Amino acid sequence: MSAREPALSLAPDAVDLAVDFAGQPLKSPLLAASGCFAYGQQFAEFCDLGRLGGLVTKGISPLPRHGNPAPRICETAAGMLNSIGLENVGVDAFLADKLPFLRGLGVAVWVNFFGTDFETYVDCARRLSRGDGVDALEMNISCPNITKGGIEFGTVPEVAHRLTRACVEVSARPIVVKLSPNAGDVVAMAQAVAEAGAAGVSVINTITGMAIDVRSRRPRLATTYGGLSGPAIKPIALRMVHQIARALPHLPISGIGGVMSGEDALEFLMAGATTVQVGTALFAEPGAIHRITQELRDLLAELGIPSARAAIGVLQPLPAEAPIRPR
Amino acid sequence: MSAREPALSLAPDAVDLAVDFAGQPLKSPLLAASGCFAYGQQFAEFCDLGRLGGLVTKGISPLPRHGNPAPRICETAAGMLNSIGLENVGVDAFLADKLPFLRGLGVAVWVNFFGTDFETYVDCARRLSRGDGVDALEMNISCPNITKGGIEFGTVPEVAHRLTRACVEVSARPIVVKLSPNAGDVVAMAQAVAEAGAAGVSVINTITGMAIDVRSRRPRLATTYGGLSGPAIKPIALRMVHQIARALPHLPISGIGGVMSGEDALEFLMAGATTVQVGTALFAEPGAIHRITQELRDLLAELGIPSARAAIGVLQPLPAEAPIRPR
Amino acid sequence: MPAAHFTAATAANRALGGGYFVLELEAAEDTPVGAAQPGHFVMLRGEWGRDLLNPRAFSVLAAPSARRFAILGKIHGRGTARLGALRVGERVAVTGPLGRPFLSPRPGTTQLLIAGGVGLPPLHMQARVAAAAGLHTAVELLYGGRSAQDLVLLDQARDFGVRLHLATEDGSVGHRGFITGPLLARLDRAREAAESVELLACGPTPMLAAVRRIALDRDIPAQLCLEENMACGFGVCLGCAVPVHGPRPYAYCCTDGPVFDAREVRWP
Amino acid sequence: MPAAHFTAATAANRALGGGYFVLELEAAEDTPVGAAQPGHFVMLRGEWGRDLLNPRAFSVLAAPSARRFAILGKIHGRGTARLGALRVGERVAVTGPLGRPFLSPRPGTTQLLIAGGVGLPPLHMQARVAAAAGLHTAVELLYGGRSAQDLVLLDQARDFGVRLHLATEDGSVGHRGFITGPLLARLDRAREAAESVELLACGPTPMLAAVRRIALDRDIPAQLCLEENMACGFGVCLGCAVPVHGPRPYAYCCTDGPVFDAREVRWP
Ligand SMILES: Cc1cc2nc3c(=O)[nH]c(=O)nc-3n(C[C@H](O)[C@H](O)[C@H](O)COP(=O)(O)OP(=O)(O)OC[C@H]3O[C@@H](n4cnc5c(N)ncnc54)[C@H](O)[C@@H]3O)c2cc1C
Ligand SMILES: Cc1cc2nc3c(=O)[nH]c(=O)nc-3n(C[C@H](O)[C@H](O)[C@H](O)COP(=O)(O)OP(=O)(O)OC[C@H]3O[C@@H](n4cnc5c(N)ncnc54)[C@H](O)[C@@H]3O)c2cc1C
Ligand SMILES: Cc1cc2nc3c(=O)[nH]c(=O)nc-3n(C[C@H](O)[C@H](O)[C@H](O)COP(=O)(O)O)c2cc1C
Ligand SMILES: Cc1cc2nc3c(=O)[nH]c(=O)nc-3n(C[C@H](O)[C@H](O)[C@H](O)COP(=O)(O)O)c2cc1C
Ligand code: FES
Ligand code: FES
Repeated sequence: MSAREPALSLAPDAVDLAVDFAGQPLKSPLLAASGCFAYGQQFAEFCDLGRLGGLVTKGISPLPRHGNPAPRICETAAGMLNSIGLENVGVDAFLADKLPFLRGLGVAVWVNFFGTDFETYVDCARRLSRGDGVDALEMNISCPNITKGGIEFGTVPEVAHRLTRACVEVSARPIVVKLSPNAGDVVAMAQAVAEAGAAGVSVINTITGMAIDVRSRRPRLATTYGGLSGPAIKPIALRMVHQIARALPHLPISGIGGVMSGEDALEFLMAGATTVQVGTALFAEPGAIHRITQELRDLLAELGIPSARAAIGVLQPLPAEAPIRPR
Repeated sequence: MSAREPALSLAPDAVDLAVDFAGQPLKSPLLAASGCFAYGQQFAEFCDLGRLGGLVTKGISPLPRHGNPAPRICETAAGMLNSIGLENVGVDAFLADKLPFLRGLGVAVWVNFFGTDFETYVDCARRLSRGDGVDALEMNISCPNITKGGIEFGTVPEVAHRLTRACVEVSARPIVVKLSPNAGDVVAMAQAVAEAGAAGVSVINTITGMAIDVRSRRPRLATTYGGLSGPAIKPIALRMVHQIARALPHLPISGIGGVMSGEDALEFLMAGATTVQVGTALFAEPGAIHRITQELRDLLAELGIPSARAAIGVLQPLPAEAPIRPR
Repeated sequence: MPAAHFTAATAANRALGGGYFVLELEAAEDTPVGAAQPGHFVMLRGEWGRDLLNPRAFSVLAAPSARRFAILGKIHGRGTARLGALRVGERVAVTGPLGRPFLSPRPGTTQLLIAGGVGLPPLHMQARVAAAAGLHTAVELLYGGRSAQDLVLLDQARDFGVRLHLATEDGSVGHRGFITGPLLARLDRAREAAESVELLACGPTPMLAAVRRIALDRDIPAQLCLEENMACGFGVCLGCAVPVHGPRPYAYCCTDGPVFDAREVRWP
Repeated sequence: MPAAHFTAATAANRALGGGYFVLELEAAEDTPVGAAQPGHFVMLRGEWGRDLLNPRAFSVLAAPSARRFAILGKIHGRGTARLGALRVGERVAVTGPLGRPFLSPRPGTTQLLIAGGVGLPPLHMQARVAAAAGLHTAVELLYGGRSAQDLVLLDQARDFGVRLHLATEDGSVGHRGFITGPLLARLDRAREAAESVELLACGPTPMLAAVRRIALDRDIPAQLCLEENMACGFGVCLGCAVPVHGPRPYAYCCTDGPVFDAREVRWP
C-alpha cells in the first residue's frame, strides 16, 4: 500500500516554460551565467543558442582587463575555484565586436558589468545600457578577485544602495544586481538594492575559498583566494534565494549556483527564483542548458505543473508532527 | 627531464605529530568534531579512542534539549545538511554520565557548549569548566538551528566579544570560540573574541543551506534550513582559517570543514591551523581519524616535514611571473 | 550485538527486474554481520570519492556465513543505483550489524509478517529463521507490491514452508489492491478463531501507517520496521529522529529501532 | 577546425605499466576528432556524477577512423585514475578536437620531436603523420623518462621509421640523464652540418623550460606544447592563462595553444 500523489502528468510539450522577469518575457527560465559563456560565439558550434532563455555576458568593465596570473582555476569537491580576475574586452570592444552577435540570437541578453570605483560603475551602466540589443544589465557588486577596494559594494547595504541608485538613474535598461554570498546578511543587501530601484537580484555569485597544494606548499591559485562555484554551493545558493523570496516576495530573483539538472533548476524555481542561471556545468557540457531545459520540461510535465511560472515559489512547509502524548 | 624537489623523505615513525594548542599538549592535531562524535562511547567498538589527538563533545546546554522534528538530515553534492537542533543531555547529565568515560581515554577533551541567552552561556561555561577531565571548552556561537535569537552572538563582533569575555571570566579552563561562517567578516569575529580572552578559535561551523524535494514541493529538512558540512565546504573553511591566521598569527586555530584525508588535514595545517577536526567523515567511516592520522604521518614523512608543528602555517606564495616585455 | 566497520567485496550482484537486486558481499574475515538477526541493518558505501558522502542503510536479507551476507536493494536514487551496478570484486565499506531486530515468535502467537515492496528483507529473514527453527507454522508472510515484478524472492519464501498471502495493486498476482486487504481478512479469521496474532511490518510509510492504525484499532501488538534518513547508523549524528510518545519526543531509528512498537510511534 | 561535444564508448583500455594506459574511444557516428592533427586535444569526462566536475585534457594520440580515437594517459590524480580504470563499453563525454596543432615539417628542415614522459602523444602522432606522408626522415623523436617503464609505445615509434634518441634518468634505456643531453649533442651535429632544425617539445614544464632556453640561446625555432589547468578547453572560462610577451600579457592554452612559439612564452 503506497500513497502516491495523484500526479496529473501532462505531455511535456504542453508545459509552458516562458517566464517574465521584471516585465520582460523570456522563452524559458534558463540563462547561461556570467563568465561561463564568454560572449557566446564559442557555444555556437555546440548548440542552438536560440533555444536558451537568455544569456549573461562575461562581466564588462569600462576599460579592458587582462586578468590574473596563472593558475587561475582548480577543482574542489563537487566544485571549482576560479580567480580569472574579471578579464574582459572592455565596454567599447564589447559594444562593437561582441554585442552584434548576441543581439541576433533572439534570446534575452543580460550584460554583466562592474567598475573599479563608483564613477566607473556608473559610466559602465550608462554606456552599456544604450547598447542595441541589451535587455538588462546585471551589476556585479561582488568581485572577490579584484584586489583593490570594492569589497563594500558587495557587503555593506548602504554602499550597495547608493551604487545601485546611481546606476539605475543613468541606465536605459533594468538593472539586476548580482549579490555576493560573502555578505553577512544577503536579505539586507537585497532589500537595499531593491529600494534603490534594482529590477531584480541575481543570487549568488561565487563564494570565496582556497585550496592548497601540499607538495609545493603553495596555494593552488596564484591569487591565493578564488571563487567557489558548482554543485558544492547549491544548498547555500538555494537558501539565499529562499530567504530573499520570503522577505521580498515582489522582487524578481535569478537563482544561480551549482545547477546541473532540470531537478536542480526546479528547486530554484520552487524556492522563489524566476530565472535560473547555469554556470560551471557548461564547461564539461557545452550543451548543458539544452539538456537541463528538456529535463525541466519533462519534470514539470511529470509533476503535473503546467508552466514554469506555476512552479515559482510553490514551496510548502512540511506537515507538523502529531502532538506529544505520554503513553 | 623533470625537476623534482629534493624530497628529504623521512621514516613515518620519525614524524612527530604532537602539537600544542593554547599551551596544552596534544598527541596529534586530529580531533573529532562536535556533533559527529556524540559523547564518544559509540566509537569504542570501532576504534581505539586513545589514539585520537582529542575530541569535542556534542554541544551541551544548561538544560537537556530534544532537538528538531524529522527529517533532520539530507545529503547534498559532496556534503550534507543537518538540523539536529542541538539536541543534548544537558550539563548535569553530561557531567554525571558522559564525562567519566571521556576522561579515561587519555586524550584532549574539549566540551562544546552553548546557551540560549547571555546568562545561560555564562552558566554553562562556569559549570562545565569545572568538570573533572575537561581540557577546554569550545563555545558554539553559531547555532543556525536554534530559532529564537542568538544569531547576533555569531555574527556581530561586539556581541561576541561581550559574550566571550563573560564566559572567559567564569571559566576554569581555556575557551575556544567556534566561529560561524555565516558571519560577514570572520576575521573581525576572530579578533573580537581573541581580544575578549579566547584561547583560540575553531573555524568553521556549518554553513546555512537548504534543499528541496521537488516531488513533494517541500524542504528536505523539517526546519527548512540546516547546516552544510562535508568536503563541499572545505575551500571556504580553508580560506577562513588562512584569513584569520594571517591577520592574527598568534591566535591558535582549530581548522574544521570537509576533512576526509591526511592531505586535507595538511592543507589546514599549512593554512595556519594548529589542530584539525574531523566531522562528517566519521559517519561513513567511524575509524576515519585513525586513517587520516596515518595518512598525515606518511605524507609529512614523504615531504620531509619532521613534525606536525613544522607544517603549521608554512604556506608560501606562488613565485611571481616574469615581467612583461614586448617581443 | 557488537558492530564492526569493515571492507567487503562484491561476491555476486543479481538483478531481479523492476530495479530490485540481491547484492552478496563477502569479507576477508569473519564479521559480526554473520550473526545478524531479522531487522538488523548495515550501512553500505562504495568507493565513491567525495560525492555521495554518507553510507546507505540496508536490512540484512541473509547471512549464510560469518563472512558473507546479502541484501535486497531497490534502485531509488544515486546511491542504490551505484550499489545495483557493483561488479564482482568491487569493494564496499560496511558498518554493522546495527539496530534492534524484530522479536522472535512467541509460543502460541502467530506472527503475521507484512511486507510492502522493498520492505521485504527483514521479514523474509524472519521467515527464514523461523523455518530453520522449525517454526514455519508460527509465521505467515503477507507481501504486497504494485505489480508482479514487485514481488521478488517468492521461490525462496515458498521453500521456507511459511504460508504466503500476496497482493498487487494491479491484480497481476494475488489479491488485487493493497496488502491490508488480505491482512484484514486474516485478522477477522484470527478473531473468530480466538487466535493470538502479532504483526511485524516493513514497507513504505503509508503502509506502515495503515498497519499501525489497524493494530491500534484492534489492539493487536505490532512491530514496525521504520526508515528514516541516516548519516551514521550507529547513534552519533542524531539525524534519524522518529517521533515517539513518552518522556522523550524523539527516539532514534538506528539505535532505538529500526523496529518500533506501533504504540510508541507518534504519528497522526 | 570545428569541435563537437559527443558521447563515446570505451572500445579498449590497455594498461602499459608505470601508470600509463592507452584508452580507445569510439563514437556511434563520425566525429570531427577523426580529423585531429598532432597537438589537438580532447576534453574527457566519465559518468562521474557531481564530483570531478570538470573534464580532463588529453592530446589525441591517434585517430584511426572518423569514429574512433585514442589517447595515452598517465595516472596522476583522481580523474586520470578513473579514466585508466574504464572498462569496455563505459561511456565518456568528449569535447574536441580543440586547440591549435603543431605545424607540419617544412621542406629542408628537420623537426626534432622532444617528448618527456606523458608528453609523448602529440609528438608520437606527429611522427606517425610524417611517416604516413613519406616524411619519416624529416622528423626525429627524442624521448626521455625516468626509467625504462616511462618510455612507452616504442615499437610503434620504431615502425614509423623515424630516428629515435632515448634517455632515462636512471640509465636503464638509452642515454643516462635528461633528454636535453642527446638534444644538445644532436644540435651540435646540426650546427656542424649547417642543417636547419626546428624543435617541437611536449612534456613536464621544467623540460619545456630547458628546451626553450636552448632554443632561445641558439636561436632555433621551437614549438612548445604546454599544459595549464583547464575547465572548459574551448575558450570560455579563461582559466588556462599562459603568460606571453606582446600586447596582451596572457594567451589561452586551449585556444591560442596548446602549442606556442618558444619566444612568445613569458617564462623567467
Ligand atoms: C533501517 C533501514 C533499512 C533499509 N533497508 C533497505 C533495504 O533492505 N533495501 C532497500 O532497497 N532499501 C532499504 N532502505 C532504504 C535505503 O536506505 C534507501 O533507499 C537509500 O538510502 C536511498 O539511497 P539513494 O542514494 O538511492 O537515494 P537518494 O534519494 O539519492 O538518497 C539521498 C539521501 O537520502 C537518504 N535516503 C533516501 N531515502 C531513504 C530511505 N528510504 N531511508 C533512509 N535514507 C534514505 C539516503 O541515505 C541518502 O543520504 C532502508 C533504510 C533504512 C533506514
Ligand atoms: C592540452 C593538454 C594536453 C594534455 N595531454 C595529456 C595526455 O595526452 N596524457 C596525459 O596523461 N595527460 C595529459 N594532460 C594532462 C592531464 O590533463 C592531467 O594529467 C589531468 O588533467 C590530471 O587530472 P587528474 O584528475 O588525474 O589530476 P588531479 O590533480 O586530481 O586534477 C585536478 C584538477 O587539476 C587539473 N590538472 C591537474 N594537472 C593538470 C595538468 N597537468 N594539465 C592540466 N590540468 C591539470 C585537472 O584538469 C583537474 O581539474 C594534458 C593537459 C593539457 C592541458
Ligand atoms: C570561471 C568563472 C568565471 C566567472 N566570471 C564571472 C563574471 O565575470 N561576473 C560574474 O558576475 N560572475 C562570474 N562568475 C560567477 C558565475 O556567474 C556564477 O554566479 C557562479 O559560478 C555560480 O554558478 P555555478 O555554480 O552554476 O557556476 C564566474 C564563474 C566562473 C566559474
Ligand atoms: C550532524 C552534525 C551535528 C553537529 N553538531 C554540532 C554541535 O552540536 N556543535 C557544534 O559546534 N558543531 C556541530 N556540528 C558542526 C561540526 O562540528 C563541524 O563544524 C562541521 O560539520 C564541519 O566539519 P565537517 O565538514 O568535517 O563535518 C555538527 C555537524 C554535523 C554534521
Ligand atoms: S543515523 Fe546517525 S544517529 Fe541514527
Ligand atoms: S580552458 Fe577554459 S578558456 Fe581555456
